Amino acid sequence: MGRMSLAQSHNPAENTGAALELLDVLCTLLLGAEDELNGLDRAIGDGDHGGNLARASRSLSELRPELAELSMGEAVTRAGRAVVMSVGGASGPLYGTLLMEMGKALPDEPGPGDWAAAFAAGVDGVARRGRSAEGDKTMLDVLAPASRALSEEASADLHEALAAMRAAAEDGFETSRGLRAKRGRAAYVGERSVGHDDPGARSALLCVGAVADFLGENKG
Amino acid sequence: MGRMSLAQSHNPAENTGAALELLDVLCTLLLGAEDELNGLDRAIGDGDHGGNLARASRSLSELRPELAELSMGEAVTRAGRAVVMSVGGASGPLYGTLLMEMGKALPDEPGPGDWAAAFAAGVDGVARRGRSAEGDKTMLDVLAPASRALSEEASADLHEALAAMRAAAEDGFETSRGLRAKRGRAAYVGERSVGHDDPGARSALLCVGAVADFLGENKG
Amino acid sequence: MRKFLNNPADAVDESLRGFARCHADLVELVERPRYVKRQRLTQGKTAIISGGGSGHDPLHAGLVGRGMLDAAVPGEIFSSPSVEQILAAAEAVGGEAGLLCLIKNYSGDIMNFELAMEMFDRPHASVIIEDDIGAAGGDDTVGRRGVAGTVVVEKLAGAAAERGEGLEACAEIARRAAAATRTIGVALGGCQVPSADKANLELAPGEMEIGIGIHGEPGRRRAPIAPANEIVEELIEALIADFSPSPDDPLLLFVNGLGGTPPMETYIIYDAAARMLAARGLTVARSLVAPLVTSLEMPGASITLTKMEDGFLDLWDDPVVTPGLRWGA
Amino acid sequence: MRKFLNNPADAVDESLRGFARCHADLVELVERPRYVKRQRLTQGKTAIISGGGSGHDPLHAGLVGRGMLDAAVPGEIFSSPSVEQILAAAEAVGGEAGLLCLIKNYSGDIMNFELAMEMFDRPHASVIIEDDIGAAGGDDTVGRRGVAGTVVVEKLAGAAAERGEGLEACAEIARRAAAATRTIGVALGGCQVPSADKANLELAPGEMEIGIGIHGEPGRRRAPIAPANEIVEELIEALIADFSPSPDDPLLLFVNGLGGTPPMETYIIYDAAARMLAARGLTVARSLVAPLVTSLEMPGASITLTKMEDGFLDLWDDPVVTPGLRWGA
Ligand SMILES: Nc1ncnc2c1ncn2[C@@H]1O[C@H](COP(=O)(O)OP(=O)(O)O)[C@@H](O)[C@H]1O
Ligand SMILES: Nc1ncnc2c1ncn2[C@@H]1O[C@H](COP(=O)(O)OP(=O)(O)O)[C@@H](O)[C@H]1O
Ligand SMILES: [Mg+2]
Ligand SMILES: [Mg+2]
Ligand SMILES: [Mg+2]
Ligand SMILES: [Mg+2]
Repeated sequence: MGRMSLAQSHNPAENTGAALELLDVLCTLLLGAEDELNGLDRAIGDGDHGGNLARASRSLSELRPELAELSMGEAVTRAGRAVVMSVGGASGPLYGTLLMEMGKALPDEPGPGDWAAAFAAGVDGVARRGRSAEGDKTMLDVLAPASRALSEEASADLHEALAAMRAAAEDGFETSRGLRAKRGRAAYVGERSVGHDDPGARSALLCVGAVADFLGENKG
Repeated sequence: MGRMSLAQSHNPAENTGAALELLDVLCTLLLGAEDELNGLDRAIGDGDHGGNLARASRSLSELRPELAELSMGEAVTRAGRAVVMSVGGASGPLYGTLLMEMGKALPDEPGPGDWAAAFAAGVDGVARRGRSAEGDKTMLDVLAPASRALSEEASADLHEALAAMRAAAEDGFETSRGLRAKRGRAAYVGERSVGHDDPGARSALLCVGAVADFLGENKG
Repeated sequence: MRKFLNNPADAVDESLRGFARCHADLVELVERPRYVKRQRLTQGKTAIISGGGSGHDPLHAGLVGRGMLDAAVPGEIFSSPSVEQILAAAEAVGGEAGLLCLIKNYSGDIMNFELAMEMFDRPHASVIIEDDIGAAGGDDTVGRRGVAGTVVVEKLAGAAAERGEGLEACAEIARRAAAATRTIGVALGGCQVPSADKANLELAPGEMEIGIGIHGEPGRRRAPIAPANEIVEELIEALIADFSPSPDDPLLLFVNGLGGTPPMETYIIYDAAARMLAARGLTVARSLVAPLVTSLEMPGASITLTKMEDGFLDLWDDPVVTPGLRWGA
Repeated sequence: MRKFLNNPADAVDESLRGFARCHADLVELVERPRYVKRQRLTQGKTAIISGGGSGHDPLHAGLVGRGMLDAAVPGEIFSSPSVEQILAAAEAVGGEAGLLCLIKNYSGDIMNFELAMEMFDRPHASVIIEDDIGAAGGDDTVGRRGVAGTVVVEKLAGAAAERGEGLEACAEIARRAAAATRTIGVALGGCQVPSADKANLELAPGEMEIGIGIHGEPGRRRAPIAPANEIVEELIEALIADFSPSPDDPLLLFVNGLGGTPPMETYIIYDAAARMLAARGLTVARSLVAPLVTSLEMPGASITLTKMEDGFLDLWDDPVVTPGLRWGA
């Protein structure tokens, strides 16, 4: 029996169960990407983006039992709060805000449209919190187009929607490479950031891809 | 009429007059060697030996009227005191001590033997003041052998004595080049001083040579 | 790397442990979550905290003590502290008299302080410090950076709090001090974050960056290193052009070393700056020359001017007893 | 040269002018001949002067003030002051109560102080400071150098003089303090005298010199830069081997920055040193971490230990109010 998609079940506990599985997938992914992300951040930042997300992953894993008791929205909010609390730097408040705002926007039994709307709310929260916009060479260069694509396709077939989201994230990542950083530590190195991959954009791409895989698999 | 040698006249005023001419010669020489001596000191010291001796020369020139009123011994002592007072660093107290000790040793009407003895007393003073010895790669590598040669030949012909003093100074200078500095700032650079000319040895050589020229000319 | 380090990831912790051990009479380090607070808190006093990335010592931990900060929250090197750290510090020192957060204008700092204050339930206020005119024109991004002027704001607000002023009065002093303060820096070389690949600023030997930020952010102009007088002339011109002090404004002149520049040079800069201000008819009423907001081992310096408005001179002269700044007591 | 300079020949004068202007409440600069003295002298007090080459700020001029020096005599960079300077300073501050000269063990300093004292006709005494064990074994030349331990001797003797002790008592304190003090340094790079061709010490990137002198004199060992703990272990071992402190000796632990090393790193060194001393059962009774005896912009640090004999702890704690060191008042 395949895993349930996050959007399919009308049983909250199952939803949360699947969400926790996705959480595990993301945590494992980010722990595995620690060196890669640190390497990208070493080039134009301070070399800790991988470490920061590894710290986030570890604190989320610790939180797993607690999350299992919560509704979907509460769990996502709670996860965001944990990230915010423990990570520091720039990515802590940003990824934390993404999750907290998503959690607040989620109804008890979210459908695909709800997820798309929640994602959009989360991305809005990131931009507000970061006083930043797409094109600043940050995680937003991936998150914003991905969220837009998901919203546009949310009423269509889930597979198509996920594929569009992934494609938009990849495009955004490629475009971002050529930009000069205007936010975060990479802005300190100015022109030298051009041609480098932004570590936050990369971690966002990894996460968007993993979510698409996970939901696509479960759906299929 | 040729100039009087410092050792020839029985008239103190004439002695002092000739000594002041020698002082002028030495001051002019050292002012002209400022860049060369700074250059040598830049390589293994702090680049100020030429400047220090230029400062000494200027303060001695200012002192000229006062010196003219003094006996030979008093004048040389007074000149040494002026060098000591104004120069600082290592060469100030050392060249100043050389002159002060020479002045103290000079009788009112010095003959060649008295000058040789005074030079020896001055060199002793330098070694005591500097807690240093020939072979430490300093001005003593020139002054000590020059003084020894002069003392040994002092009873012989003045020309020969002066030639011996100059040759000993030159030999000492050549030998010194290959040594490692054990005193003064050059000792800070340790092995790196080997192969370089010591600035104080160079200034001592210049002075010894000029004295030999001056006295030889006046004698001939 | 020309640094005394063990595991680079432990540098901040080890350094703070040494700092706290050395200054145990004045400060106390809490390690988890990490913050530094005064050894003795004054009940009923408006509390002041600041914080931000490490690597700028003595800012901020070295400025904790009587007459200045109640707590400091050090992040990793050049990286904001977490919300957890800020909240813990706030809860440790901020009582019903209220808490003032002094925040340098960097998005990480602002985000983390903002989030922490959203979770903090006692009276509080925040003031953003953005004194750096270095990148003027070239910076389309994040507004002015907060740099050495932070010390001035912390000193003046700290003195007000020590005198027993309330939260709003202290915040108002901090706001006015921040508004009256301008800084511009110059670097003769870069600095190296231990965990990063390269120096934060790539200057060829003999080059300088005018308008440098305290993390090596680009300034307004790169040029061959000029004589000190010319450099200082350019910095003083820029400061005066930016906020036009008048001969009636008593000025604070603060020359700050960036970490790799020794006192001999910062005093040469100070001497030139003081002469140039006097030549323009301006009045240097107070002076400070010290490396207080450093950028790791960066060779460089900054000049800060503050217009000392009503009451500022007295607040400045009030006693301060911290590991990094100490007078009058 | 990565320096803020105008004409290199003017560097010391310009810097001192800035220094004196900035600290006019504490010190006064006399320019010809050059020396720095306290703004207010205490009649009938034993006077203490020190001096030597410049480039080691705040030593010595920055240590003039209450509880420490009465005057300092700065030579050119790394070069002794002249007899005229020393004599002028001696005559300005040394009265019938007597004058104590604290002299670092360099031949230029010794010669010039010696000559000046031969010309000085009031009561006086001199103490030579030679605390540097760095070159142990390798130095067949001039004995131990005087380095960071000078601060300790100046502080303890200065406190004794401030308490009203006579010349001989102050000299005795200085002699005992000098005998009870050992220092060893390490450099991660060289420093450059403005008027010289090359750096004073030629280290390849990634190399360190253990036992470095404060003018870049060679030490005992050159090696690849090691982790801080290993370096500190070697320095602490060397110090302990040299003068065998016992658990009954309360120790002063003083970590001194050499100019180009920022506080983060000196506190890492301090933390390691304090841990290692504790692990050996030794007692750190007092601590000081600051760049007080620098070598221009040299990246490096030194560790000084003093056995705090009877009375030293109280003298150490006595107030000191100087531009470079300040506490207790
Ligand atoms: N103001 C901002 N808005 C959006 N994203 C930002 C902002 N500042 C930084 N980022 C993102 O955060 C990433 C860096 O995260 P991280 O290295 O964990 O934090 P820090 O920069 O504090 O070390 C950047 O690559 C960028 O994508
Ligand atoms: N202890 C000493 N004994 C003899 N000569 C010395 C001693 N120390 C230094 N010198 C001489 O002094 C010279 C340097 O003089 P100078 O550059 O004027 O002084 P400083 O070294 O203080 O800058 C050296 O080249 C050396 O010949
Ligand atoms: Mg980072
Ligand atoms: Mg010299
Ligand atoms: Mg970071
Ligand atoms: Mg010299």
